[in-house]
Amino acid sequence: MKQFLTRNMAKIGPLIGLIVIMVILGVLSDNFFTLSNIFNLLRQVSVNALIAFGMTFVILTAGIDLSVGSLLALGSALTAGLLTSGMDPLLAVFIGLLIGLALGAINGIIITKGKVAPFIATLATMTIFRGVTLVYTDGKPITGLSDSFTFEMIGKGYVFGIPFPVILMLIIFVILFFILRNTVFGRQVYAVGGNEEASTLSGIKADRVKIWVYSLTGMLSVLAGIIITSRLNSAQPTAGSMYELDAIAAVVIGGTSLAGGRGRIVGTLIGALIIGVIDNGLNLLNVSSFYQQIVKGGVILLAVMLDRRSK
Amino acid sequence: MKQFLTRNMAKIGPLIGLIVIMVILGVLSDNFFTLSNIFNLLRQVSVNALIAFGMTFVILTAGIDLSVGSLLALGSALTAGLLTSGMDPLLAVFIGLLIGLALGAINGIIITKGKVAPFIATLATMTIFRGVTLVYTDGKPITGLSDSFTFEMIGKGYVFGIPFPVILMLIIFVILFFILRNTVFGRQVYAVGGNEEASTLSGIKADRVKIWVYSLTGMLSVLAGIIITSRLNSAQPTAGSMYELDAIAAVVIGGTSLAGGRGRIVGTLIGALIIGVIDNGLNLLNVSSFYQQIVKGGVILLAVMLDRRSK
Amino acid sequence: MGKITPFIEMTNIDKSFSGNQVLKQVHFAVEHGEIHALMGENGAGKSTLVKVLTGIHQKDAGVVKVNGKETTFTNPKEAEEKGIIVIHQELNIIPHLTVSQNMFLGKELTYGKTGIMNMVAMKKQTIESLKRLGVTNIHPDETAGNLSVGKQQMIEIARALATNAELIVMDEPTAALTDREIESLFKVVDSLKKQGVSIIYISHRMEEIFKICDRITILRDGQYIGTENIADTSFEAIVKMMVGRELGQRFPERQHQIGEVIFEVENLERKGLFKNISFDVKEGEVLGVAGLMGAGRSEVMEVIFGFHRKDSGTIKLNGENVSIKHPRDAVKMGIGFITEDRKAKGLVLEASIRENIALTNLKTVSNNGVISNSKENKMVMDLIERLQVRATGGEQDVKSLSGGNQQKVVIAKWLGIEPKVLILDEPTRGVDIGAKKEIYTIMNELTKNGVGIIMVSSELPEVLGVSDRIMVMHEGEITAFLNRDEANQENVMTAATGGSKS
Amino acid sequence: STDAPGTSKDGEDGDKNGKDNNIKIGLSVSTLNNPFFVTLRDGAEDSAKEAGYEIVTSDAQDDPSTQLSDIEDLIQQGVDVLLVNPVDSDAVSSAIELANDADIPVITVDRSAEGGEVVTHIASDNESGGEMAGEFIAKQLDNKAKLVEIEGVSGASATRERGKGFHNIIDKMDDMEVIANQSADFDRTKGLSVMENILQSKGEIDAVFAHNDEMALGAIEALEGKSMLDDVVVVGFDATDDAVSAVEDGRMDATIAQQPELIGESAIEAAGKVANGEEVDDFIPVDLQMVTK
Ligand SMILES: Nc1ncnc2c1ncn2[C@@H]1O[C@H](COP(=O)(O)OP(=O)(O)OP(=O)(O)O)[C@@H](O)[C@H]1O
Ligand SMILES: Nc1ncnc2c1ncn2[C@@H]1O[C@H](COP(=O)(O)OP(=O)(O)OP(=O)(O)O)[C@@H](O)[C@H]1O
Ligand SMILES: [Mg+2]
Ligand SMILES: [Mg+2]
Repeated sequence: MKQFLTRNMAKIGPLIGLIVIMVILGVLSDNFFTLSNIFNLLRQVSVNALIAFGMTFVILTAGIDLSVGSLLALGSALTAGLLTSGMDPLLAVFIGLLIGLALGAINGIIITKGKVAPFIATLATMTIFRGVTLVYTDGKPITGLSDSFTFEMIGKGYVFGIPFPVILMLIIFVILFFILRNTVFGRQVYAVGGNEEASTLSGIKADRVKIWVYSLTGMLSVLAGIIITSRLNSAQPTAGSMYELDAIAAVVIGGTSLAGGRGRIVGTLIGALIIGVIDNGLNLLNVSSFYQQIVKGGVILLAVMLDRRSK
Repeated sequence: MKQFLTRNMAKIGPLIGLIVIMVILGVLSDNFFTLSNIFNLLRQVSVNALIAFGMTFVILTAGIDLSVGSLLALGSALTAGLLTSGMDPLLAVFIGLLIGLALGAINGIIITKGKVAPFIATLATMTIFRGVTLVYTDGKPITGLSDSFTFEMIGKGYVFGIPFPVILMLIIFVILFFILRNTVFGRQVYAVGGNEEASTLSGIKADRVKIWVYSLTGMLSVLAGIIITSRLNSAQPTAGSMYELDAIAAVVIGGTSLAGGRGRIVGTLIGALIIGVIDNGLNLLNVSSFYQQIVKGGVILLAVMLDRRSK
Repeated sequence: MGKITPFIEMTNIDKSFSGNQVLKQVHFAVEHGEIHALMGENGAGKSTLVKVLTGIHQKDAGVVKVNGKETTFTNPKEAEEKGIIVIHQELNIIPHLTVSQNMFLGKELTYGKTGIMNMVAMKKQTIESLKRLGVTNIHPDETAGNLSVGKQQMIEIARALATNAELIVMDEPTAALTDREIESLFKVVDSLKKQGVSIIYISHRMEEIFKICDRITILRDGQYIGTENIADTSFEAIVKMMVGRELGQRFPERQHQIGEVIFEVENLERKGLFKNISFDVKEGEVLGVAGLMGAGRSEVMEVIFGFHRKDSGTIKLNGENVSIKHPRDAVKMGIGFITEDRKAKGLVLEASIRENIALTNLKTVSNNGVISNSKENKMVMDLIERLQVRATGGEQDVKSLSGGNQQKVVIAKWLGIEPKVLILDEPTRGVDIGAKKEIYTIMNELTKNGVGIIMVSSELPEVLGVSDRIMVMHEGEITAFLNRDEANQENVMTAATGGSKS
Repeated sequence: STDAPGTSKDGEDGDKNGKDNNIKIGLSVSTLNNPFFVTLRDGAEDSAKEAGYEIVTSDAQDDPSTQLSDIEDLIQQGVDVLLVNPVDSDAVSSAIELANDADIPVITVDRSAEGGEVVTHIASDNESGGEMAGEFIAKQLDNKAKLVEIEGVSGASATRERGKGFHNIIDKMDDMEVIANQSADFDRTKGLSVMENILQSKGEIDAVFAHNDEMALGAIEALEGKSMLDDVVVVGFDATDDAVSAVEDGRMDATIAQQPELIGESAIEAAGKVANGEEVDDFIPVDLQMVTK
């Protein structure tokens, strides 16, 4: 019984943090708990959440991916390039996602076959992807994309009054939640992160699992990038810089261990919400941007420390 | 004999990388191997090297410090504040270094006593330190520092024709090399990173070792910041952003394992030189800055992979 | 022993970990110059008691007296200053440091109080300390992590002996050693005793207890059961105190038919580690593999299983050549491998029993890549029951299990694949006597069903008691095959130390 | 022309008609992560090519100490003239002094330097650009408005200078009230989300001034999403291609053109003159332009 309690405490730790922050913001700002702000907030969160979902898989295998932001920029720029060339938007998006998959796979291959530590491998590809993006775009935004309803829908659309990116995020969340919890692949992700040698000796191809995990993250990053592109109706060469930090923070605040093998994607969703709520709340309260950084750092620390306590 | 060879191969791996890069650059650019460019290069390297020296200690304990850049900015701003208030430059620098020590200790305490993973703890303090810097400087550079010879010396001076920052870097290198190799503290750093539990059982106070290591890094970062401040004769609130990445890259290129417990500070010096040489060389060759990022990322990957091979 | 006050006296010790009481009113006393055995099943609380004594854990209640004076250590360093030193059960080697660096960790020799180390002196003393243990083949500059577990253990022992200890606690020091090292260890223990040093000796190996100990204290489920003079007690009596019932014969009755050859290895070689390895295993047979530490037995098994690359050689299953490039290939063919290092290579410690068992059986418990909870639970619960794993259920983390039960989980995960060939590397290392017998019983059941078993073991009585045939290795080569009836302690040892092929 | 090693190209086809086309120009740009400076560089590179000059560019990535290193590297390459687009006016002084020591003439571009000797300064001034934005908004809304200011990277000089100019005007007027000022790091995506969040809490907004066009374009998306774009005056800064077409489409009301291409061209022209020993004015203004429909 006691064990049951402590176990579930650990699970709801981040949730309590989120609720506390939301209540505080609700008290401080009348506008916080309006339906329109909640949707607005969720739409903003969706970008970081999608990247952080992928990052959860990566971190569960005891890896890390610093390249997500540059990968996002490169993927979006290439997708935008396809769109301006007049390609059918759905096809362009599909190819864009495949490009994301391939770029992620490059990360995975460097890490597994090249035996480079994930931190340094993705640090290098972060620089490389950004460079390629700048070369491809010549440092300028790509505009004049499709006016097609389909493409506008992705970032700006609503379904039953709910922003489309939010729906996208939730659908993908459910799929990934299911994968991690109920599939062989999900089990392998946890096992490889928990003990790579033992997993290999149990007949799991750890390298393959890792390559998939980075590929997934690449694809989700580009999806996030396409949402941004659709919302801005342009692809920015500088898009996504520093996104890796928010994504990693979401994962860790959500209780996933950087050492791998332990964590849950629900936590990541909550972690992304915590970060999104802080950003949104500080804007609503018109806190000076200098102080915003202090508050944000402080809240992240607090959230993580509270979570540690409750374990 | 064979063991001896492989052992020393591993040690000279990065050095070979450095030599290869230097030879290539020497062939491609007439200006590369001039004495004045070498000193110029070394002076540029000194800032990253000093930070990376501290980072080596941190990484040897299996930690990481993402806050070095912000810490550098905060420490330099506070030192500049002291200077503008008319304090004796030497005293101001001394107090600045102590401030760096204290800020680093804060990192160490959050990590050890707060039981927060180094990555996330220093990610948070990175944001917080930057915020505090902006608040303190009101987002403006601090100028009108000391005209004293002493303070100018630190960044701009020469001794026997050698730039003072280079001399500073070498002296500190020798001291830290000795500490890591020949002192009990150095041994404890390796031990804590190699196996924290076993170290604790051997009576090593792992927490104390870690706090010292982050403090050292804090102090060295501020020293690097003071060099920049002296060279620019002003302290910038945005100074040092992204410096953590170059410092970590230098350490890892130098063969120190991110998992802790293994590595050498000579490697870090070589790693910092490799990065500096790439930056300098690409500038000399007038490679477009977009391509520079691609080349730099590629060379880092290559250096790390070559090093893995030679082991 | 002549003094009246014992060196160590612990009374009414209580200790709980997050509500789970591990020590209940335990008494324990050690005289000067005695060798005192501490025994009990896995999880009985032996290591915890020692950790309470040396200040790694703080007791909840009770009194600890050292030389008659009440004392509480708050960290192991304090205990060391009072002459109490521990050789811990889990290896405490820092893998990337060298042998001499490990030897002097936490007590580096310095030039005065400078904090600057005298490395020459440390290396010299390292060589001397190792020599005292009869070890001459370990260089002080070697990286400790590259040494075999046995050598690492010798370093730890040497490290403890190098201090001027009055009491040395040895928590299963011989689990990773083979007979020759154990011999030299016992010689040293003997001379220490003559110098008046006390020793607390923890082991699951009954022979050792009778050979060197003066007295024995037994714990069961964290409770103090009793203290006896070794001279006045017997094997059976101790076992009964430990497990609370008669255990019967040590090795269960074998009743099985040996059939056709199912698994063959021919001329297997991995350069620098082993060569000319040829052997076969028949259905229902247990092939024991004996040898000294570092003989290369584990390496052979890991290569067979596809964990490392082979340089040459063929492997046949049911008479057909098979190619095993990755453990996955081996698993698919029905070959199971229980590694010698269960914590590093056998288990995902942070995961539950269920997840660990499922790991080798993901295909069986899933449909189209989706795991069926009912299939998984059924399989896991069946195996837990079959192996009598003592746990609160399938959801308990394996980390919190005692060594013996962890080992059963490793075995369970391989029984799930219904193996045709099962390789067991040191299957009973650190496992208590009751659990050992249970493991032998499982092996019996498997062979009865026609499974071929390869068992690597460094415990001679076990090799002799369980195997149908014994293969002996020495420095990467096979030196002998002995049948059950012709094998004895002597000829196995001769072959293991490089004696001629019989 | 300098004593730095490696300059060996003098001679031969040199002094024809007293004009030396064999000129090597160094250009240190503050950042190329911003289309404005990319355009500036393009302008400079194109006109250098036309004139037959050799040009070497480096990107300081908005870091003053990187800029110092860049300039050191340029000096090593023996450039004849140094064009510096400072990351920071104060911090650049040491770099300029280094060039002075090496007898390389220095021209500052777009942002001035506080120290060192500079032959000429070519710019349109950020601060007066900010003032123009303030004046434009005030005029559009009859000196009475609720304003949102979207700031650039905290602590960056463009943020300070543009903000300062804007406030020079706004703070004097009683009915012009800045109801929210938030940083969006010069980034379009952040401009979007920051504006969205501001819109959640402030219902009534009359005008938005963003410290660059990227953020302004992001803010426009946010306003459009709320169907408020027609009622709000949006002013950006830089006149990037995107912004200019947004102004043409009537989505943006104005942007301050610093004419980066022209700045680049003028810089090369001046550099050519300086290298040939001709006199140049010590300030070459490039007009700011208010781009409106
Ligand atoms: N740090 C800890 N936290 C929680 N439980 C613990 C801890 N250390 C030990 N235990 C539990 O205490 C009990 C006794 O463990 P201990 O290690 O003392 O057993 P042992 O007698 O040494 O067994 P073995 O023969 O397997 O070494 C076990 O149930 C174990 O799971
Ligand atoms: N990771 C490693 N790095 C270097 N050498 C190793 C490593 N693992 C094993 N060895 C060496 O390979 C040889 C064979 O070791 P192996 O573990 O296979 O022997 P073993 O007969 O199983 O002995 P043990 O009883 O110690 O396990 C030994 O000399 C050992 O030191
Ligand atoms: Mg134990
Ligand atoms: Mg072995």
